[in-house]
Amino acid sequence: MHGIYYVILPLFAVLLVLLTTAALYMGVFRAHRDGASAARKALSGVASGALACLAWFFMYSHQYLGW
Amino acid sequence: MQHALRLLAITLAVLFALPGAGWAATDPHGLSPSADMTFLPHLAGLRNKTYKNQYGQKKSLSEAIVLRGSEIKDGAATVQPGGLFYLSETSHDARPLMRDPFLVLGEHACLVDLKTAMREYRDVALNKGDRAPLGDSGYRLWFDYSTDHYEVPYAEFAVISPSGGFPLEFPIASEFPKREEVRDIHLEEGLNPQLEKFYLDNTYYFGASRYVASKVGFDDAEFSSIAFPEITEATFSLQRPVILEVRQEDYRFYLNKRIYAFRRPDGFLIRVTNFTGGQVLAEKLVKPVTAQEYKTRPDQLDKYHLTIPELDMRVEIVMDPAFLKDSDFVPWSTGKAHGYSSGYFSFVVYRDLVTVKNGQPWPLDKRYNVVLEPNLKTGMLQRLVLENNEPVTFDKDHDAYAGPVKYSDVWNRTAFKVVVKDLDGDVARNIYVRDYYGMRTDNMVMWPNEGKADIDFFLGSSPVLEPIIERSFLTRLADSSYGTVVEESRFSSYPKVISDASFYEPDHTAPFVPRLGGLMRKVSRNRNNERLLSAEAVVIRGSYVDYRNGRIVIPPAGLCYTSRNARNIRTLAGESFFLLGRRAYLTTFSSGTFVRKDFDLDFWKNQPMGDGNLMYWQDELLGERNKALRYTGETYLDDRPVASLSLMKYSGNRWGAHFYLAQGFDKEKEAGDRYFMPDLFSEGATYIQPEYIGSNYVKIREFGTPSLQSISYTYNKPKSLALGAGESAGLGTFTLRCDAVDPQAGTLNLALLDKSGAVVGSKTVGPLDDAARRLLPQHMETARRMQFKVGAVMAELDVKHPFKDGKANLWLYTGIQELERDTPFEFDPRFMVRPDVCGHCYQLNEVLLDNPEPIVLDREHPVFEGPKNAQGEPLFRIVIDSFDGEMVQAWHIETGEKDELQRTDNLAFRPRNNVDVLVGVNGTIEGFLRLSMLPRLGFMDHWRVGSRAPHEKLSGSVNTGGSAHIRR
Amino acid sequence: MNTNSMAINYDLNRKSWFSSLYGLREVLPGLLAMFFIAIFSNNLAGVPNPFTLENLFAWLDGVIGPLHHQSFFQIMNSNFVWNPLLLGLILGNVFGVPDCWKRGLSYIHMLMPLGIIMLAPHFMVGHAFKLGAAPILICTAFLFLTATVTLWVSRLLRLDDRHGSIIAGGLATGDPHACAILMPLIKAKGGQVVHATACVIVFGLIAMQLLPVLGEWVGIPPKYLGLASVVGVGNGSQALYAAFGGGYEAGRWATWFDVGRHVIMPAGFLYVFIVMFVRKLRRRNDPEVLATRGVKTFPVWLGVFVFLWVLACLHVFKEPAHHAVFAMVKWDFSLAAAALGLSLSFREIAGHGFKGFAVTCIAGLIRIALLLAAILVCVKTGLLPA
Amino acid sequence: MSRHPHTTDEHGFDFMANTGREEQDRDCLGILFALAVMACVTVSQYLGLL
Repeated sequence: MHGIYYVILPLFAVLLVLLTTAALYMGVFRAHRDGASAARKALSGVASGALACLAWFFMYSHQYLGW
Repeated sequence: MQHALRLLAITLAVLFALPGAGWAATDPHGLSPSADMTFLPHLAGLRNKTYKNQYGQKKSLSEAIVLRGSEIKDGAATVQPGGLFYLSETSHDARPLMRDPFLVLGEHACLVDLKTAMREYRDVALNKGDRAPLGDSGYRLWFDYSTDHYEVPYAEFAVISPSGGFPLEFPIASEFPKREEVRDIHLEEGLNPQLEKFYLDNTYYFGASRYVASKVGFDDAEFSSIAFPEITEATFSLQRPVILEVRQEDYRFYLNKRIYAFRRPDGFLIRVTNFTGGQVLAEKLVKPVTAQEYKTRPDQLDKYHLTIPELDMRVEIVMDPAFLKDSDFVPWSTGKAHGYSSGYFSFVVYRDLVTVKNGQPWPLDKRYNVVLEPNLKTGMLQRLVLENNEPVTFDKDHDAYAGPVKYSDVWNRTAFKVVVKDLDGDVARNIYVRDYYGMRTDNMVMWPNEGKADIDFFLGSSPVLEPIIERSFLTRLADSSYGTVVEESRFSSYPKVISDASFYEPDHTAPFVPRLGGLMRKVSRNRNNERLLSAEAVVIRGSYVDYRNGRIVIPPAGLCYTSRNARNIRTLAGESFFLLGRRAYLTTFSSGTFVRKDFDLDFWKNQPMGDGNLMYWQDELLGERNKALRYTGETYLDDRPVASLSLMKYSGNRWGAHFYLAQGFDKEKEAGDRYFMPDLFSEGATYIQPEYIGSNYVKIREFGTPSLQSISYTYNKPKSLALGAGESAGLGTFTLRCDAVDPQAGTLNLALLDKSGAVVGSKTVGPLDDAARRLLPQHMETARRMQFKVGAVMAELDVKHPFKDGKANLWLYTGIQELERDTPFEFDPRFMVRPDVCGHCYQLNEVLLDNPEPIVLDREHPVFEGPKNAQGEPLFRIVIDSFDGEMVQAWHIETGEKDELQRTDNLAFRPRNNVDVLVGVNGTIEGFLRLSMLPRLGFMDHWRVGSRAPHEKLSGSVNTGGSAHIRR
Repeated sequence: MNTNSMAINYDLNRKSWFSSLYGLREVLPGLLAMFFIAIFSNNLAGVPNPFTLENLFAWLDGVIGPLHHQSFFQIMNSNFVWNPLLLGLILGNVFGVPDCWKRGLSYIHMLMPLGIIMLAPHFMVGHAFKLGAAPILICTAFLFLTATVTLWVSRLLRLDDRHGSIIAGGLATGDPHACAILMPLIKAKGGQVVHATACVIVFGLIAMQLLPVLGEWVGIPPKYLGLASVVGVGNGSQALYAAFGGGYEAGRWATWFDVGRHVIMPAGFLYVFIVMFVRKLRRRNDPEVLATRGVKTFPVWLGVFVFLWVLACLHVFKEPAHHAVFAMVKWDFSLAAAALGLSLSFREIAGHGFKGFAVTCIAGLIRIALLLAAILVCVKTGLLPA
Repeated sequence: MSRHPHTTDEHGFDFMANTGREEQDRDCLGILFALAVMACVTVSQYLGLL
């Protein structure tokens, strides 16, 4: 592992979390619809973000810690 | 051709196995599987991992399944009790109070408790080659080989555990000056004359073990005592412990219980109660655990824990290291944990406790017995073995045998299943093992059409394989049934570049070519009719692809020609070796003792790059290009540092075993020390008197080791001649005249006359009396007295049968040439001469020729010629056939000329980023192969089936593939 | 609205090239679908997800045990194209494809040329030189021969020429990837591509059993049985299966000769495309001629691919960059194959019938016969040194 | 062509249809991205970042 990987891998982790957040936000909470209330949108955003972080936390720690 | 080679390999393997043929039906403990057993490095259910303990110390864990001593007869295969076993091993050891990780049938467990004792066997006698059982313990004592100094015997032994593993072979003798006498040596710094005494003790101390020899002969030996540790009981916790911060004078909830801690002057009173605190379940005064090792002593251990078996809990109190730094509980690890940042105490509560007893059945499966093997140095657990306690038979109706039942979080199930199918008369054609994931190995019969005459195998990459196959690994690696094994190397933007390859070993993935026409390997006999195996080899080390400039570079000392005999090469016995394909006879040698005083030796922990990439500036050189001393490993025995030092030869091999040194132990039992290690090292003529042994460096008061300055040799076979007083004979262009012979005094007077009759030189050869015989043949001064050398000719007294009928028996040498250390080779000044010495005895050990300047190979210069002989013919040529600037795609080495050109297979059959290679077999090559045995054997299987090797090398504790990680 | 009016709509709203990316809101659902199918199919660089189809297959491989030392799903050609395609196919057929995904899924048309261009550094012709002249010649000759024979047989059996071309590409290069690569060039339908891939794989299964037997029967030495497997079976693990069927020696040499087949793969699909393109130009008004129908001029991106292939052969892309680019190719094809899998129904694939398979078998068998004959002649005449 | 259930959405947009100006734009973008990625990777390598 050299140079550029130290930049790419964290960026990639951010991308994975964002994509998962988006998928949960739209696919599970369905908060992207126009009809959804602002509160619902905000709560769903936080919840999906948290879930995405949790999921990838376990994936990454499985990978790097070898649980 | 392929079949012939295969047959040859099998025959060799069988021959190798012959001494053990009688063992098949006997107790298999401490014995190896058959020499042709199958080794497969990988099965998913066998884990190979590195975990850390609570102090951040890394432990490499590995598992294996082994079957040994099997027999096939009339369509049925039988395995004796102890023949089929599962083995889990940790690097170094696992001890209580450390949360040391351990694998138990695939589960990550912690060792929490041990009960230990000592075993002693008195008056053990055995013959050379024997593996004598020590009582019914399953241990064996192995007499490997014997040799001599001044014709007095010394020998190598090993104590073999039931699994077949042993930590090292130790040299021992009964008739030489003892270790302590080294203290009387006082030499000047620099080159000194040869030591007359040869130091080798009759007692070998190895931490908790002690072996005392009473008589060591050439063919038999007796030990008055063999003492080593034993583990009677071990307790594992199959879960991660629960960690709760201690609240003084208060409690913490642990599930449905409370754990109280009350401060007392000498620890904490721990009280475990029910949920409400109304009922006291257990109570004990417990001292906090820290890293001091004496706490694991049997008389101390009990003070550090509260164990309640009926509640399945064990409570310890630890002082937290700084934020559990370096533990498996946090992903980042930045330093070595030993410091504690604060006084926080935590309960460590272990649950899912399993206690197993040595020699007793495994709790989940009565068909298997538990064997607990200690580290013979520390007495702590190194291996857990589960072996069958009843004979196992495979036949038409029983083609599978289940392994022990494993503990599991999901369901306790069989850990593996050995399947033997297609038993056909005296061979099996299909053997495989299925693990608890349901995944199976490839067929372990490599040539199913021919079948296999036993069902022995070793499955898994455990370092214990190395001692187990000690006697057959060379045959295995030299097996050419699959062609020349070439491991692909990965391209690297940052290739390992070194400016000088002295003291380096070749890349661990360097291809090994056991045979190449033109490189000699032959047996000869000396005057005493002893068998001598002489062999030549070629080694390339430290080479790399300089991809920025599109070239291949072999650094100085990178291209080595080496010639060696199976033991050191002695004068006065007409011993010969090969030099560039021709037999050369050793005539004289000049060597001395190189001494260094008052120097510091850094531990290799301090690696400047921080990436495990060792820099060799921590080597301490002992004489110019003679030997290098390294501090390669450090352990503690009851918190006293034990240094393991390595003496490296110029070729990159280690001389002998590690030297273990520690200070301050008392060998008297009354002192209460569990361990003893000597604070002096002596083996033959190499000795160390340390001033201070620390965990970080060793300060050495005096170190001495032999150094060889030059040798002389001749290609002409010496002639024998009996010469009486007044007689003369031709010697080259001269005339040799004998003036007087005195058999009583053991002397004779010789004179050398040239053509004109003028005396060119004269000498009184001898005296060959008892005093001289006590120092022959190794002592240089004494040996020289038996020789009369003038220029290129020499006459030598036959020291075995010096006089007969008033005549002296002489050996005449002509055409003598000199090889002086660090001078250009006579016939090819592109190469330098580096004769290497035996560290025991000052004799010639190895002749090396290497390049003082880097060798560059590229598109314009794809060929390099090796060292040339007197006729100007190179011994071999390095030929790069295809190189794309980054990876070598095809290259080979060839010998001979047009009509009889011999060439190796393509040594980059899979692309490689270096041209390191091992060609031929001699001691040097064997040493290199031994260092990379496990990854090499592991890769052979990938090669066999055409698969790619895994990206990450297995983390066996001995060899991990990259040579930088290996302790040498 | 039909597709034509959609195209007009696009032209009306178009501002620049980037208009084909649409808006983020429109494409995000489809992109997410492709992304998740991709990361649950393959172990992709930078994604630590252990729950992938690839890993599931690896476990099943362990349970089944090696067949001639090769794992079952490798023989079945499970790879970074096939896995997401399979997963997409299953998802699309079981749950259907929501309309909101479809804008995003259309990125497949951008990803295909992108991936193909990035494949270029993978084919370093120079790496084959180590094999020597005769094996290179055999690999090259049989590449073009197989493609020609397949096209000819498919015309004989009146197979849809798009389908025939895809089979020709896959069979000639010995790699089902080539089927997917040819898809945008030939303008083949997804069903045809998947069907052709299946044909090539299934024929590979037959050939890998047949070849060692035939090889031994005609007396080809093990070393060249390796060459015969690589050229006659192709398909990575299937070739190794065939070679190891003949013994370790043959198996080892198969890994050696494989580079010869590998580096000239682009020539295979370029050849098929050019033949079909020229044929279309000659017979502009023939309704039978469907292959490359939508391709008006020689595609620019193919030109870029050829240009980069030349650069690769001149060794511009050095070793670590080549690895990194290939990691990106895996990403790219995983995404594209996910979209392709979603676009197909099982009926569509099966609809292409048995004729395609017959074409594959006939062409493949002709190739094996000619190949064994050629190798035998070369060995006898000493062109291939023993 | 009739509406294909897997590939055509309610507005008649068929994601597997690829013709005309749209196709050219997609091809261009593909080329652009491919070249960008490869240039980036290759430059990283030459700068010693990889």
